[in-house]
Amino acid sequence: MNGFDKVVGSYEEALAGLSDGMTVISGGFGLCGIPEGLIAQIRRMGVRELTVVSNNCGVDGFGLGVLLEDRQIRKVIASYVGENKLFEQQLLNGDIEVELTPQGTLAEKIRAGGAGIPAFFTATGYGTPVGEGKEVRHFNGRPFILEEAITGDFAIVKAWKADRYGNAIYRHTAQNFNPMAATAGRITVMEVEEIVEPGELEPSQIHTPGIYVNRLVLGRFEKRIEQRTVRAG
Amino acid sequence: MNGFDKVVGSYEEALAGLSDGMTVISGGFGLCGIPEGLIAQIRRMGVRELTVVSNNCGVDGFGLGVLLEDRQIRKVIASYVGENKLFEQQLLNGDIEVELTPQGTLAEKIRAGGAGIPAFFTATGYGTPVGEGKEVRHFNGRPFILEEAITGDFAIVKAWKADRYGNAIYRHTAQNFNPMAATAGRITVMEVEEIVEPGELEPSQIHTPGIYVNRLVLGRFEKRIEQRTVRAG
Amino acid sequence: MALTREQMARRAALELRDGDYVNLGIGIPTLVANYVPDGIRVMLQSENGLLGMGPFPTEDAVDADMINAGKQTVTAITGAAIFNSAESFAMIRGGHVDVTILGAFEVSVHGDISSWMVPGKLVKGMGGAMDLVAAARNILVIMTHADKSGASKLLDACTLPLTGAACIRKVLTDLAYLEIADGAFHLKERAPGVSVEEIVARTAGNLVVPSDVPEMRFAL
Amino acid sequence: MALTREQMARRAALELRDGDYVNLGIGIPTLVANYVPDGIRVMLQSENGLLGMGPFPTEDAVDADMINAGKQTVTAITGAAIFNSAESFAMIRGGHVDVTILGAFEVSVHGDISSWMVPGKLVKGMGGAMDLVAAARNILVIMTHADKSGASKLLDACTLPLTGAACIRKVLTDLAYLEIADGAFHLKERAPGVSVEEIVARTAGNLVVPSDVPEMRFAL
Repeated sequence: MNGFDKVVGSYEEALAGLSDGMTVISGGFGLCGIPEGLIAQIRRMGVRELTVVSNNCGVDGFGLGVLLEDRQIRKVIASYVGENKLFEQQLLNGDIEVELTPQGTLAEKIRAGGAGIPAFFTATGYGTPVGEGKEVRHFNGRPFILEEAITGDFAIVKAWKADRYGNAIYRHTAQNFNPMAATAGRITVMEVEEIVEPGELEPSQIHTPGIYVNRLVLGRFEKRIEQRTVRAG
Repeated sequence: MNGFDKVVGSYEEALAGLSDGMTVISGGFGLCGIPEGLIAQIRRMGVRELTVVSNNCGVDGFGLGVLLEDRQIRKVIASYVGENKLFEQQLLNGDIEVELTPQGTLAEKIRAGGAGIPAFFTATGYGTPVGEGKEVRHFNGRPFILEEAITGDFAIVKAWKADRYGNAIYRHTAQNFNPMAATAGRITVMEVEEIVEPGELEPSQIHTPGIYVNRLVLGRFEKRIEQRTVRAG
Repeated sequence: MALTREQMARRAALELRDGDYVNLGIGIPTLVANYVPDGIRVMLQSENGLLGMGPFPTEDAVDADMINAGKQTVTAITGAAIFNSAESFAMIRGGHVDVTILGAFEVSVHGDISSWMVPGKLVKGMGGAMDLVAAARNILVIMTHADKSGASKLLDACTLPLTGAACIRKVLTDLAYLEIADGAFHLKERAPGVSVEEIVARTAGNLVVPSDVPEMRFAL
Repeated sequence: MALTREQMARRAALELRDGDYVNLGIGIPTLVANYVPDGIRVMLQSENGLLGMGPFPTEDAVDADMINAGKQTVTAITGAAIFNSAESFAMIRGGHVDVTILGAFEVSVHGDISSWMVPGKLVKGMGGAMDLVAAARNILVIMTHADKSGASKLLDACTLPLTGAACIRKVLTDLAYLEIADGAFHLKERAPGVSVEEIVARTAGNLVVPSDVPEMRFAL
């Protein structure tokens, strides 16, 4: 192969270099489209004092929630952290710090991090606790607050299919935060359900161009469902 | 049909309401992926004093260049305006004003306009004529300048296929500025090579969701080539 | 009589116009989708990246990769579009969603809204609520007129931390439909059988009562 | 002897590493693609939205919808990706492109570059050049050492309006390969047959000359 072949043979290789105190950006929304195997590998590695950037922090015993069990996370930047008793307990004990960020601002901060935009103005959060201490500026007579970009030492991402160059597509709403996370890691690691050969994905239909992906690993996924809601057949 | 059917029957309907002095954002790069028919309609309408936001301004007699012939454009915001003698002449005569904007900054300003981001910082243009008079701020020790969003009264966009709801896909590099332009018009008008029924486009593969599109018209395209370069077969 | 949840949803649905793109919050707002009037079609936006949300799936169609912002399994309608979270909030923040309907703890005469944080209780997060209220041009808040202890939720100033400032113009409660303008709630409709006096008594914030307050209707 | 355009392209190609994503400007930089050393693969980014640019098409494969940033008809390699202009410049601005090679009118000892505007001449625009120089971590400027009148293009300060400030670290001219650091050009290699004295004479900006300046090589 060649220098563009991003495939690595194991989760160990995929996360080599991740160490204590690093910032990890994770794709996923709730338990949908989360990099299950990479999270499990972080647990196995035992790295600690992590800052985790993710819309949510998993549930008890699944997703990012598993990193709470051995207290590997020092700080979480998220928009919503319910659904997790261990998290609540560590938060109340002061063992973990949480920086709540509006969901759209979080998505945009990660996009900005990947896109070389150090900061942007948004109306979201003005006049609320989120806006406290942030610069306010008016444009067209309306107040906006300044929000800064987020980047990570690692980004962990889950896609559906990727070719060996790391060009990837996501399935349904499992896309969510994954494409932004992929752009914002100093090292971006992607796990996928299927690795295909270059050329199998239509170039204009690629969600994440391979330039953002450093390591690609074939994963296996449980795909747990958080709220199974059905209607009568 | 229903309130989501964006199809109109003619170019006249497509651009109804466009009037003197308005700002029009156009998709396209060079002559690739330009809304040929909508531009021709603007010429037929004879509206004047337009501000045109587009990466380029066409060539003599084609693309946005045709709007120069009857002096319909007062100002152009673009990254590159070569290839056009009439433009040069009107610029030298002071008949037209040009605001040169770096290509990436232009793309981001239009995206920001559509995304409700009034302004953002970028390193592009710092220390150059583009940065003059703009606020400079340092992040991580590096200087950046503040750039403001662009929105238009109208956006004119060319896509490949769209369904009746306005969900659209672009073909090859004819994508370029079109998806951003589509988000930034108070009224966004799209012309396409083919109109399909809802459901024919795969939901996760849609480039421009229909929410951005107000009017959709079936177009015909010459697709002139600016630099025909070939290799021996 | 105070409105039932279903009546509130039914009244709220009358705010929808054919062709509206709509974001519905959890709780009563979600029910609004069940009462869209005949001849009106709306398209539901779910902020995790789905435009054209459909009903829950049948058992055999459940797909872990297909959820809504409430993390429930859902379907997509024919003609839906799916995209990433930055695009989804670009759509919201940029004002492209026509109507947002969501719940609240408190609303003030200035259009401030509190809906995410009760000091002393564990704070789970604002999710997408702050983005939605900061961006939508047309927001309808649905909530009970008073809290469980009977205290009014329509106030001169919110007592809880805000979700957004000066962004709410319309409030539907179990007692009334009100519009917010010029630092006051303007009573526009009352629930059937509910007197103006009762609404006045239960509204803590500055309330403007016109000479005629019609009873609420539930159909166009 | 001053280098030919082909020699300059050949020398520049030695800066490329296997797996590099590369943006090539028009002119000599474009030629670099023809001299990528054996065993090295690079992927070309074209800022109009193409990652994995291939050669020009054969006559029967010409497609108006498939062009590069120079507006030339091109092809895409197997494994290419195509995207919009905002994404393309997110990629560039975010520092994801490994190497940028472009031309210039002037370069200064501080790494400033002028490449887009000559006062008195009609200004056509900067295109994507300002974004590229502001963003790339690794930029190689290729230009002649002197302009047509013989005036040095390597200066203590640029005289023309800048394309970017303090962003250039490497310059290849027809006479030499130089690196920029600490407010000086550092002479690293000289073109075959060109003396250090000639380079010194033709370099207006502060130049640091080490005791040994090897002749340029054109293969690894």
